[in-house]
Amino acid sequence: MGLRGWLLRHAASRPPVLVVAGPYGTRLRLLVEACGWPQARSPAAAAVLVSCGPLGDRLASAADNVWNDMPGPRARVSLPADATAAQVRAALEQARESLADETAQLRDAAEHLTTAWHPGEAADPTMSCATPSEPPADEHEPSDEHLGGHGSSGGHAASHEHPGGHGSSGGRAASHEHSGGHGASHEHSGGHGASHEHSGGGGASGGHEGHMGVVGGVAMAGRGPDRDGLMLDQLHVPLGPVMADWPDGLVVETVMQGDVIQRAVVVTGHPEAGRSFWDEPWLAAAEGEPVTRGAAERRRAAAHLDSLGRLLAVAGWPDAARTARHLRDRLLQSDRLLQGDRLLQGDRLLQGEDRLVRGDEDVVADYARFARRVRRSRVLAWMLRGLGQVDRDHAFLAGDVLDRVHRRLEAAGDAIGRLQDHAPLTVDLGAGGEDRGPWGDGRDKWSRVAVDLLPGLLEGAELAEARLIVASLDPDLAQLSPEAAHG
Amino acid sequence: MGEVAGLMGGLGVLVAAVALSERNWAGVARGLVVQRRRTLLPDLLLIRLGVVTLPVVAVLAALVLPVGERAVLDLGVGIVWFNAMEVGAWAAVWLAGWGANSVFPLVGGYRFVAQGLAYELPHMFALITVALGAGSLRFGEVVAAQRGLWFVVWMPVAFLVYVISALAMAFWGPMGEPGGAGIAGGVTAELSGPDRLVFLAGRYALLVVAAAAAVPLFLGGGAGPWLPAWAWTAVKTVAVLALFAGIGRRVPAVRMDRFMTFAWMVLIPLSLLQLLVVGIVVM
Amino acid sequence: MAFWILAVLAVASGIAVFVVDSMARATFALLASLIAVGATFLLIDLHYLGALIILMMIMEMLVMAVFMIMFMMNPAGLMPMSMLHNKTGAAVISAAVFALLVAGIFLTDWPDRKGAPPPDPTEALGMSIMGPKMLVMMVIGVAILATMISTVVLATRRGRYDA
Amino acid sequence: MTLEGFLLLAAALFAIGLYGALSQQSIVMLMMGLELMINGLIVAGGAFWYFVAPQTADGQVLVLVAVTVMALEMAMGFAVTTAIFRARDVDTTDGAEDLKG
Repeated sequence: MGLRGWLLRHAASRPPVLVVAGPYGTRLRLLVEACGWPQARSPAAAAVLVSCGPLGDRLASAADNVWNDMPGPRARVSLPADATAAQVRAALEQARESLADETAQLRDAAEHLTTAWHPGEAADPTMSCATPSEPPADEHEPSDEHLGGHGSSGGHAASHEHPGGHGSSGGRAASHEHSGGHGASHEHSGGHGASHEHSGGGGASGGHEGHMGVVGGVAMAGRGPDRDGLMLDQLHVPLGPVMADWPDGLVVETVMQGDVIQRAVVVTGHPEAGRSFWDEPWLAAAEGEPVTRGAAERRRAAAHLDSLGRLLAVAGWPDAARTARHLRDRLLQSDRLLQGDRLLQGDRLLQGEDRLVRGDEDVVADYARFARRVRRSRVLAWMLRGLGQVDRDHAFLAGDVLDRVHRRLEAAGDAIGRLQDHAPLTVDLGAGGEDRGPWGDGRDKWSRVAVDLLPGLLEGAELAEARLIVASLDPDLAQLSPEAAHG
Repeated sequence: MGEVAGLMGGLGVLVAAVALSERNWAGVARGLVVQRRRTLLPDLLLIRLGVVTLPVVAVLAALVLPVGERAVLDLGVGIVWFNAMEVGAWAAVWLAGWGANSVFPLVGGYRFVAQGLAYELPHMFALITVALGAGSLRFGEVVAAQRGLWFVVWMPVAFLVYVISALAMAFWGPMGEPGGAGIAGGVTAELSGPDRLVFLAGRYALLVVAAAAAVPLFLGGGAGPWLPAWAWTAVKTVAVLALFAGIGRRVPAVRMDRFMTFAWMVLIPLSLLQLLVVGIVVM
Repeated sequence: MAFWILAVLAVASGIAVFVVDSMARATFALLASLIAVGATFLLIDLHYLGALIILMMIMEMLVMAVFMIMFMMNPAGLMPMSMLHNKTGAAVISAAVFALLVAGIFLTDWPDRKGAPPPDPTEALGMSIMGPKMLVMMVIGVAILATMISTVVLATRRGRYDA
Repeated sequence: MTLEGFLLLAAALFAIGLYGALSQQSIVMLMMGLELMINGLIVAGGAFWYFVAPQTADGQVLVLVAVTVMALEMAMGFAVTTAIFRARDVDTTDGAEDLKG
């Protein structure tokens, strides 16, 4: 007994954390990451599951699945949407204590055991379940509008299109209305007309009847032609929403062969309205609050560093990713909204952030060193060049993954250079799009463009390439919310 | 017997040091207390087999390495033995990846096999170059052949290839894609508790063994002034590990779809050229 | 003693190849059988060939595992299946062959051992394939080249390169 | 450790491989049978070298050739499988029976 308790205490000293954040959980995710606990890569490796704010049905059930997948000792933390930095730290501390608490963990283990999975209960059509991004089992049920529509009609008829995105009739007003009304529905982009073959449903199984079927409630994989023209097994693998280094709340349903993605459908949409954390200064300024340019630039630089951190982590350069995130955290340290002060002190949030913050000069120098290091990496350039080519009309997203990395590095550098700008921020939200920030109407927003581009870019990409492409676009799903669409 | 204990002790200390340098003590403790977790319809037998095989092949590969004067198992074909055991990691990683019946570990397992096909041929050529230079497959004689000049000096390409393949066989650092962040930890994604601990320990052991093998192969073995041979072996092994760590910090992960071309178009011709040069010199 | 343990292991896992219902297990049972044979070679001074067999077979079986998953339905053996035809015929034939071979083994008067193994069998092997058995080496080389070309031709889709 | 022991092992492996090669439908499984048969030959080759004629390297050369043949057999086998699979979408010998004659 004594030994187990002792080991538990030591195991709890640096527990790996898996963060579940929806589009509006960005602020809380940043606070959790700033605590510096190691990030778990999969449920099996995680000790603490942190839900950031209210999750919505879909994300919540995904989180529950991940929780069921986590081996004990384990702890779960649900952060309220308005938690302050101090509260987040306290909640994590509590989780650590509970991890070291022998009796609590034994009780949890006993309960966990009784609710274990038994063959025949679940009927998930993917052959390989229990991926770290554990799909909610209901994702493939007919109740799901998107897949239901595809499965039954095999076409576009039943699915919700984004009118603007497909160039169909209806002007801006109609498009607004539509996306407002259906912001919660699953929108998908790209003009694919292929139907979803649900495995076992028997689309393409000629010659193998004897081997197909259902095992323990799990259908065998279906098949389809691969890129060399061979009929090979296909897997339906959802990427996200609970996955390390992945855009908050994004789900991409994929059909994969081996590790090559054949079809990808982006599932976005969130019932609750909210504001993008990264757009906050501009939205506040548009509402007439006094905001300085410096405060907005600080947020912009941090946003780019957040995206770069994800990309570098996915690119297998943990050291550089850590630097990017550390710089981001240092920038945001003086961001009082992040720390939760707004909620304590009323609404005078974004004022006065331009005051000289101790350490900002260091950030400038450290950022320059970081940017130089990333730009100079030959291996990184070798690995990223030519991936995810986007044509030139999408200014900020144009080029390949490497171009986007360089553009982000430049944008973050410029923003960091303007931290001391005391001029008040004036915003014209209707104006043309920029790299970050809420400009443009719903159709022009860079996140919308990125989400629309994704399926086309992901088709034919290997999983590793797909992760890099997604990380290089890094759409902010909160921008797609109904409220954001109306500006 | 004393040699076995010494080798295992040294290996254990180094593996522990490498693991802890990544601030993994909490991870070790977790490995001892965390429950095992099961995926849907896993092949438990194969998972366990893969998990156990990894540290076993690392130790078997270490047997032929001379610690100080001589090796525990002084095989006449030590280099081939080392190569065979290190290829055993392919089987181990693939088994662990396949057995979980889950997408990301499976992709990780595949990636490791692809990685193996990319690195193994240049790796073999590098080893053959060393054997040719020494005129023997026995590690002891390879060390003896370096009395005058270390092989790293006149076989730089072979050494470079060896370093790349050492990182690749332990799927660590830039060659760590089979267990990469992009696929949620790849082959390790579904491992938990003692399985994870043993598997990761095996991986670190393989990294340490690969570093230790570079010492007799390229760095003159235990040769050096003042200190005894075993101490020099240890010092050089740590130096190679430090080199690995430096590479791990500076270089992002290498994807096989690009590296495969590089390996076959650049590394193999270069290592053949090196082989030719060494062959001419020896003649 | 070590030999008999390895022999039993080799035969048992050889049988397992056709008994287990999972392709992955079958592949690795075959690998176990091959490795056991490689290990018996270590017992009779054939260190080089023993290590070589282990090395080659692991790589071969891994490649086989990849192909097996590519082409086989149900590779994990989740579905009970039988993939046999003329099972009894095959069993009778192979049993007869085995009986014949065993009879031959014990009835033949094997010649006595001539001389002792050289101190370094590996060197003997190398000297012989570079000397008197050079022709074998050349034939093997040509066979490998021919295999490489024909596999590429067979495996690629027609019409990708020609026309 | 006698010559008879080794030959017994060789015969057993050969017979098991033969059974597999004759009874299996799947081409991949059939190849496994062939591999086992060659495995038996390898054992016999090594045993003859050690117990009968260790002075000359003939037995060793035989083993080396057999190992190479195994690799080549597998490469060819997979190429043929891929070709058949591409053309007919089958991977069993029964499925490709119309190739006869």
